[in-house]
Amino acid sequence: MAELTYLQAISDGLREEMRSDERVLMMGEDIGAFGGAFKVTDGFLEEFGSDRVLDTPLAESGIVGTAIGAAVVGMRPVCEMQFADFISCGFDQLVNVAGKMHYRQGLAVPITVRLPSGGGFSGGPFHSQNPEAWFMHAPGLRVLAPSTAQDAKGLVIAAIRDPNPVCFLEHKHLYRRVKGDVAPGAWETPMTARVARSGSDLVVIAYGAMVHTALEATAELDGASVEVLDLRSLVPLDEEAILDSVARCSKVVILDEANATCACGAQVAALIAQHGFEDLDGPVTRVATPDVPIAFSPPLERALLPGVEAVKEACSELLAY
Amino acid sequence: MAELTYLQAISDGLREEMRSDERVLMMGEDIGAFGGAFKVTDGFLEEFGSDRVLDTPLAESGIVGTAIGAAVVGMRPVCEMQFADFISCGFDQLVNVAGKMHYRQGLAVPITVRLPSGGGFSGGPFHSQNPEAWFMHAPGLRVLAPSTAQDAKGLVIAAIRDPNPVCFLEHKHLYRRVKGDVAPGAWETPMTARVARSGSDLVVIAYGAMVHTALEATAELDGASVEVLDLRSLVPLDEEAILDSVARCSKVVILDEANATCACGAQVAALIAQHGFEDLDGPVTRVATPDVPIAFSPPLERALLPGVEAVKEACSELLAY
Amino acid sequence: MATQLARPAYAEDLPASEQAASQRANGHAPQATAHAPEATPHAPDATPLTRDDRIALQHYMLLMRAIEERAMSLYRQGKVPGSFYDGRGQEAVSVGAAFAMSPSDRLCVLHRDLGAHLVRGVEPPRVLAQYMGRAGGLTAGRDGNVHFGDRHLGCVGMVSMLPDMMLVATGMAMAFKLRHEQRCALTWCGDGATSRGDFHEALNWASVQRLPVVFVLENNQFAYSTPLELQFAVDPVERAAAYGCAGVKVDGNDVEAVFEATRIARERALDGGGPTLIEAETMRMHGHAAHDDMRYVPPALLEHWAARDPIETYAARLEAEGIDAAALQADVSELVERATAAALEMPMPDPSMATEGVFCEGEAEPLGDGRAPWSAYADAAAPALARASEVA
Amino acid sequence: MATQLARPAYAEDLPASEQAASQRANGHAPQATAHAPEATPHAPDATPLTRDDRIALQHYMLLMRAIEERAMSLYRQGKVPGSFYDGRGQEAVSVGAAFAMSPSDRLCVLHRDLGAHLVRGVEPPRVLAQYMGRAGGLTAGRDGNVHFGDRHLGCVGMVSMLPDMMLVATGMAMAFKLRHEQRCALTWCGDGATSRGDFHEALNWASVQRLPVVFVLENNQFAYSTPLELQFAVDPVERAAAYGCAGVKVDGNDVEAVFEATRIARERALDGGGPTLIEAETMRMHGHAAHDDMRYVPPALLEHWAARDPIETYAARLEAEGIDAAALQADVSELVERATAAALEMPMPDPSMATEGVFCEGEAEPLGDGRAPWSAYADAAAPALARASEVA
Ligand SMILES: Cc1ncc(C[n+]2csc(CCOP(=O)(O)OP(=O)(O)O)c2C)c(N)n1
Ligand SMILES: Cc1ncc(C[n+]2csc(CCOP(=O)(O)OP(=O)(O)O)c2C)c(N)n1
Ligand SMILES: [Mg+2]
Ligand SMILES: [Mg+2]
Repeated sequence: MAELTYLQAISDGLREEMRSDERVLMMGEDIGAFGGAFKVTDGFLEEFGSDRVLDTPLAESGIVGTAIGAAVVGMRPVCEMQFADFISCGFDQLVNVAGKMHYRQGLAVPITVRLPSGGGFSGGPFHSQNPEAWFMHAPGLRVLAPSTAQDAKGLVIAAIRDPNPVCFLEHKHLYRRVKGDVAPGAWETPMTARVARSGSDLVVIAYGAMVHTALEATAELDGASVEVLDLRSLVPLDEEAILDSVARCSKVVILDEANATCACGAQVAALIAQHGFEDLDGPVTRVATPDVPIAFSPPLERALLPGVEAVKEACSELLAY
Repeated sequence: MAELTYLQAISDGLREEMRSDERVLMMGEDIGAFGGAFKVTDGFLEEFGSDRVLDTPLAESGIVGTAIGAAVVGMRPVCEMQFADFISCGFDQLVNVAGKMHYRQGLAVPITVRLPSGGGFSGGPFHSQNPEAWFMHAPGLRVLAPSTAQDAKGLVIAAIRDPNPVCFLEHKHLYRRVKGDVAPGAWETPMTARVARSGSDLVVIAYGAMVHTALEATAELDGASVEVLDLRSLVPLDEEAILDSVARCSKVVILDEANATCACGAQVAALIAQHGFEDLDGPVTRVATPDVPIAFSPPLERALLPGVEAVKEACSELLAY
Repeated sequence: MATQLARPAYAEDLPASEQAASQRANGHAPQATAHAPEATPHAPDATPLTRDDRIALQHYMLLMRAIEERAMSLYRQGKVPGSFYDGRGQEAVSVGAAFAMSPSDRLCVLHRDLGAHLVRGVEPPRVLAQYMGRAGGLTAGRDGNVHFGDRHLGCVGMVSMLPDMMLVATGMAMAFKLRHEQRCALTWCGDGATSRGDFHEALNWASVQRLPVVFVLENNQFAYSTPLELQFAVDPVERAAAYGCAGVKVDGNDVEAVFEATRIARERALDGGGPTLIEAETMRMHGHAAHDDMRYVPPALLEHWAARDPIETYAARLEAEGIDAAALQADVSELVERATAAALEMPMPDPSMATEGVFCEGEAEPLGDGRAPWSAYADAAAPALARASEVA
Repeated sequence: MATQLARPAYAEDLPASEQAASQRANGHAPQATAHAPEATPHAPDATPLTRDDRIALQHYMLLMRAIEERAMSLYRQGKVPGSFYDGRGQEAVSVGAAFAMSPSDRLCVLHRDLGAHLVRGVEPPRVLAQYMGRAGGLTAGRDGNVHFGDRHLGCVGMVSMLPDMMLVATGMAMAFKLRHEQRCALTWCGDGATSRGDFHEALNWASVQRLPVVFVLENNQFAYSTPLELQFAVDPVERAAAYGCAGVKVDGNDVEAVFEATRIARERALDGGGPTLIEAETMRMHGHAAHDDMRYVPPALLEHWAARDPIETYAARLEAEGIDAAALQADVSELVERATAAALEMPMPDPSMATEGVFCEGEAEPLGDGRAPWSAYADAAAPALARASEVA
């Protein structure tokens, strides 16, 4: 076991797969010579060569589209968007070509699209987005969003091995802030939810960076026993785990860093309101970023992103319900 | 009052605005000489000339991007996507340039993007989509989705006059199937919900083509008094009207033609589960298209899209709860 | 230093054809003569077409037209849901280009290119079933019209968004190059589709990386109702050079000219010479789709092109060589009648299948090889045909 | 028949400058001499730059560099959140191009083009406040770095997605042409950004419709770490002709060469000659952003370009003409110190403003005119300056 940052864990997972499976290749802007904007693929060019670590032109549709082509003839491309935000420029290839291929013609598209996402460091409106709900709403795409170093490694390996297109959301704000013991070798984390802390009075459901916000906010909360459920995988969504937590806790707060409307949290809330209705002892409470672009200046950004205080407040209020 | 189809009503609204406001122009593929794939702008080229009715190259990013440019220097462009599905090719310009412009620099982007959407006529996976949730999840975009001829006219006029980017979802399956008395002249429909039928035992919340499915399914339902709420506007979402219906009816079925996950219906359900919780006498029930591309062949397509029977069943079950 | 990909370990997981290709690239003897033309990828420069090849070219063009005509009448009878798109007048472009491709090449086939599917070995009844949304169609009713590709025959079905497949073909070529395989990708693209960003991203990318890919620009004078002059100010084939891509223009109504241009482009691709943009000038002789009466097309333009019908002109050429073109037509008519009867007997899909298969749940199944009827590939044709018949 | 747009009714709703432009286009006398250069849009062909113009060019280049240097030190002190991007070495491209534009022209300014903002009249304290995310910055803390544009000065702030603004500029030009206004749109674009589809869609569209737009391709040898040869196989200026667009290449480190190329391109645009792609060859002398140590750049390349520093070479030229370049530098240093002090006094934004203004709730406010310091626009400068000072 080595202690790795979330970022190192992703690199480690990618490297394992590059070493063990020559079908795997990396593509993206500045991922080779520079090692990637965040240095996730640092050293890859040296180890694996420019055939398998491709510095591409600045063209996101090109990256996703050519990855699809390579995938259907037997490769396992891993594409990096320099920031998740730029997937808007490759959106069509992702949702229409990759997402619908298997349903339409039984042809699998084993690509992984790495999406450095999320805010919290003054990235501004174009370097802070959490686009996962767009993918969740597009049939045929898997969507993963780890919160820990361990899961980041295990899920990136699972993503590469999955025969389907996978959107892998790696939260930039966790890259160097989060560390953990990570097992060596190649292994997969299942695409299911994980109880990050078990409890019985209330459950906070979150994923990505918000798991840490949830844990911090509820570490001590009026002596209540608060469960934190880390979704890890958004598609498939572990409905059973969600409903199970709700059944045990009866109160639920759903936390989203994405803009609130039609976010993942909305889907989770809708699921609970329909299938967990009888277990509920209070309103299905959401905490999320309002429908506003993510501002650059720290006081504005802090006002937008869900923080520890907001989560505490929501939990306290619901506990008191 | 003239009886117009939904399609004629849209044409009528567009024509009124073209006549009364020379800032308004039409752009899109085949909208001029051909009058548009659905003939919505038939005769416009003859009446308004090729300066204001632009047959564009086949380039959706170009259509949206140049419309933005024209809008910020004083025009009011109305862009037609030949099918709503093709917005994926202009997605970046829409969500990043248009949607965030006013927040970032106080510059309004009065464009209307017309999106012939929806299935029901064997359009297959690329001519049947309901992409509205993608827009709802992108801050700064208004999203309208009329269900009647009257509202189609009034909302298209409201869209053009609104200083913000508006996604106008016109349901293709309503174009010629739905008719109604439409007042002449230029007038706006407010961006609020409309009670399509009032009732007290249960409310079905829908928009677009699904309003008609809701009305048909609940016309006679075990003698129950079923309200149908037609959202009309998805952004802004008329939360007050939704919560009001729920307060009065206590039971709610939310109907979506879009793929279920993270759809508009998920947002409405989440809203109710949080803010209408105390009024609920049963689970917040959703009926939607499963997360599957819309199949071409009639029996498959029928199996996917929510039909009258499915709505009836959901309502009956909830009424019996 | 960089890992050498001299003998990729993953080659074991590839289907037979992809293995063979990899092995050839690595100096292993090809299995028997299954891919002989690729072992000697340079076909003779002069008159590479035999008499039988010529018959085959005409056969596929006739078959495309006959199927589309039959489908149009099925459409009018209400048996084809949605709309119906055909490629009348463009038969030479799809047949000529596909005819130059080897079994292990990969094709992304466009909406006016039924001929290419037929060349690759798709059975006519399945095409008609596809149009009618039947269970036996190539997408089992999930997609319609020519939005299909038979993955068992090395084809990837197009998406509607044009020209997205240019990037997919570019990506295939990227894999071929990376694996040092002697294979080529090909796709078609319309004149209208040249205006979209993906056209640019594909041409630029393929040129920068000198990828073995061929783009056939099917210039049929219109994009729906939009004429060329509203689409571009300069013929897009002129752009090829500015990307660093070979560019050639051919008579798209001359099936041998299209074949020859494609054959040369493919050789260039396999030789490491990078991509080629072939512009085939032709005419869409029908409306954009069945509902379109084409009143925006000047009648004189239609007349001009009608006189250059690719099938009729080729028939005259064949007749001059002593081939009975009328007999070919008769064979095809009969074949299509049988195919129609077979298709009409196929059931509609079972509604319970509607939600199946969104995700791949098991192992990813690879693309298979297509048929390659050109005589230069003669030995390769047999296994591909066999595989084609496995499909149904 | 088509409605004639001889005197657009909507002109009444336009701001003064847009009205004036419309009126001119329709034969109405311009208001006083407010836009004299546009009434006579053809500036003299020979030596259009006066001694004062040359001083101004150097002033703006020096100002850009000084502000960016100061900002970099503020960044190191932790006063600039996020990262910091500058345009060192590229001052001539942004200043030279912007200097050719008239008040009523419209600009979409890119991330290495601070000089263009300064030419248009943006006040230095607001720029520094922008970098630091202060309330007094041009976006009031909503966006950072050079992601801004002062709409009161005829500028639209870029989005990060490159080169999206090329389409926005094309759309502006579309409106100018439609309204028969003698105005031009201009935007910059990087060498890396040429690979994206929007580059293609913009050039094609502008060429088909012969729009009055100028694209300045800022070829600074790198896109982040990516060198030109991984971006394109052929210099993208070669593509201009294949779109039907004028294409010229200039020394991007020669501010007068950039100015002159832009001036000519603008004239062409106003004359109905359509768009121009100007490639300005230059070098990004700093890393992509503050965190980038540029170890991927060959030192010899940096040395080559360091010897051609746009400011130093221009200073030598000015000195030869008897202009005291050192004094200009001193003025600028002082100006920037004052600006920094002013910016540092500005408060951070009020968190309660974070959710305000996502939608425009009232009437859409039009873009205002920018400053145009070139002497040929002398009479036009006054109102623009006045408007600029209204902004704060
Ligand atoms: C991105 C995109 N936008 C719009 C359409 C709708 N559409 C279908 S075919 C067509 C015209 C295509 O013209 P062209 O590329 O010349 O091909 P052709 O049909 O003439 O073979 C259009 C606009 C589309 N398929 N894809
Ligand atoms: C569509 C898009 N993808 C990725 C990025 C991330 N990115 C920011 S700047 C940059 C390099 C841009 O290079 P170039 O266009 O040459 O402009 P330069 O920075 O050299 O002026 C990249 C890749 C982006 N801004 N936009
Ligand atoms: Mg065409
Ligand atoms: Mg650059």
